[in-house]
Amino acid sequence: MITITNDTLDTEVITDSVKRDSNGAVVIFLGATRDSTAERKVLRLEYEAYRPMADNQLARIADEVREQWGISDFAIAHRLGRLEIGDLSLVVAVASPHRKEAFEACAYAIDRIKQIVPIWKKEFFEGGEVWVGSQEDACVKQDGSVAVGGD
Amino acid sequence: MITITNDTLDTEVITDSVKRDSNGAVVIFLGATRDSTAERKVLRLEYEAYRPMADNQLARIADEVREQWGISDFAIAHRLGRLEIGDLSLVVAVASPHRKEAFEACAYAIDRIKQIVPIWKKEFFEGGEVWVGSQEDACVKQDGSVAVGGD
Amino acid sequence: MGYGGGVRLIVRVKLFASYKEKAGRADIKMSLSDGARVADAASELLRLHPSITEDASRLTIAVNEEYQEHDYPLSDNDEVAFIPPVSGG
Amino acid sequence: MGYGGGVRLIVRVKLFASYKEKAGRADIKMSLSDGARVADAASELLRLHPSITEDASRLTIAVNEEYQEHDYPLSDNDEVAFIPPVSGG
Repeated sequence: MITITNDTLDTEVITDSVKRDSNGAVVIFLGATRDSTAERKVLRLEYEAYRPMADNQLARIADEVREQWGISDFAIAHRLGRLEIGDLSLVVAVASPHRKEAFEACAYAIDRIKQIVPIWKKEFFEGGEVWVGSQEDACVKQDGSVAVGGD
Repeated sequence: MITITNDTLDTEVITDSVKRDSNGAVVIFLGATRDSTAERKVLRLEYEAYRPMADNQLARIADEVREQWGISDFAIAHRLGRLEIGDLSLVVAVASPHRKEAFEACAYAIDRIKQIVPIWKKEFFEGGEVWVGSQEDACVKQDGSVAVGGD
Repeated sequence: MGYGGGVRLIVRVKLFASYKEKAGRADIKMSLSDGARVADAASELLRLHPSITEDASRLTIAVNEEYQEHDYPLSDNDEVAFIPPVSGG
Repeated sequence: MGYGGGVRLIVRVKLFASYKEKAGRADIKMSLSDGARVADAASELLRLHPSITEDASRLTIAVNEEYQEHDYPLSDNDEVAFIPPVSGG
């Protein structure tokens, strides 16, 4: 189950999609919108994706997990659009007979999502906004107005 | 939140107990009753605990996680009694600002549960039953009747 | 300490899982000599119920709900739990 | 191949996130010389929109939704996406 959606992520549905009687272990990762980074208080986030390339890259990660751990009970759901603090942006669920493989595959998948999937996060904070991953582009206006990109 | 219970484990309630706006990562482990081990098909399980020592040992693990990772958004729930295939026996939920610590602490807690918490699992299978962890005690009756312990 | 057959202490033994099934009971009031240690309770258990295991020195034991070594001294009314290999999770 | 000003190829450039905001647009029809490679599209993008970044050689690019190196040859009508540092998760 590979999903990119503007809707709220339903952890239970995603988890149920990987459960099977032969699986003794399910490892689930929830990525949530934090209220702060190292530098500042965050008000909300916005996610944008390049589709369908992002979908294809997620499917590639599922293939890698299948090849490396023999695990096919695997799900990723990524949220797009506007997220408030506490909202889930990412759910990864991995089930396998034993827990070691499920932990490894889950951590691996998240690392890969942050490497190869064309999805971008914009943080909105008091007085500005910034596309994360390209912090040199931070556009904080001193007058407190929200920067709307551009030069 | 540390729970040992005969009731069905509610993943959502346990997960919600560790969520906070400052936590960007939640790692959840679900341990479920598998339908088979390396040797045979499993029909059901039964868990027994030495209480309140088991509760105290779980609280000790929570203390260790707090000391080692500074994480206090941590929950363990362990089921006791009769479990059918697919039922959850264990839920561990760990939340932290970043994912690395949550993954490490979750895997650590499970390892510790399997080392220091006085809880025992009995597997029931076709023709017998066995307390897991002391396989030398396996008591399989050749006539297919269920062994009820004793010598 | 000089009383005829020697002072005795009574500990409350608790058995679980495979040990409980092999012994056919969960609780034993065990009488030990004054100065007895965990190892003495373990030996006495295997004398009463030899099928539990062969080697008393390998038994894992909790006294009053804390794991203790075999040289740990017992007191009257201690709860002495014999802990089979755990298999929670 | 001998045609006056040279054969041209047209690629469909796509911009996202910070690049899109700096360029002020998401799509560009870009005309390149025949035989152009990814590096040529990158240079042309920075000529049109120098504020995107300083070093064209460090841009990450996908052609028809697959990541490609800068020496990858482009064809007419290719979709050339400029991928800012990703930050999903």
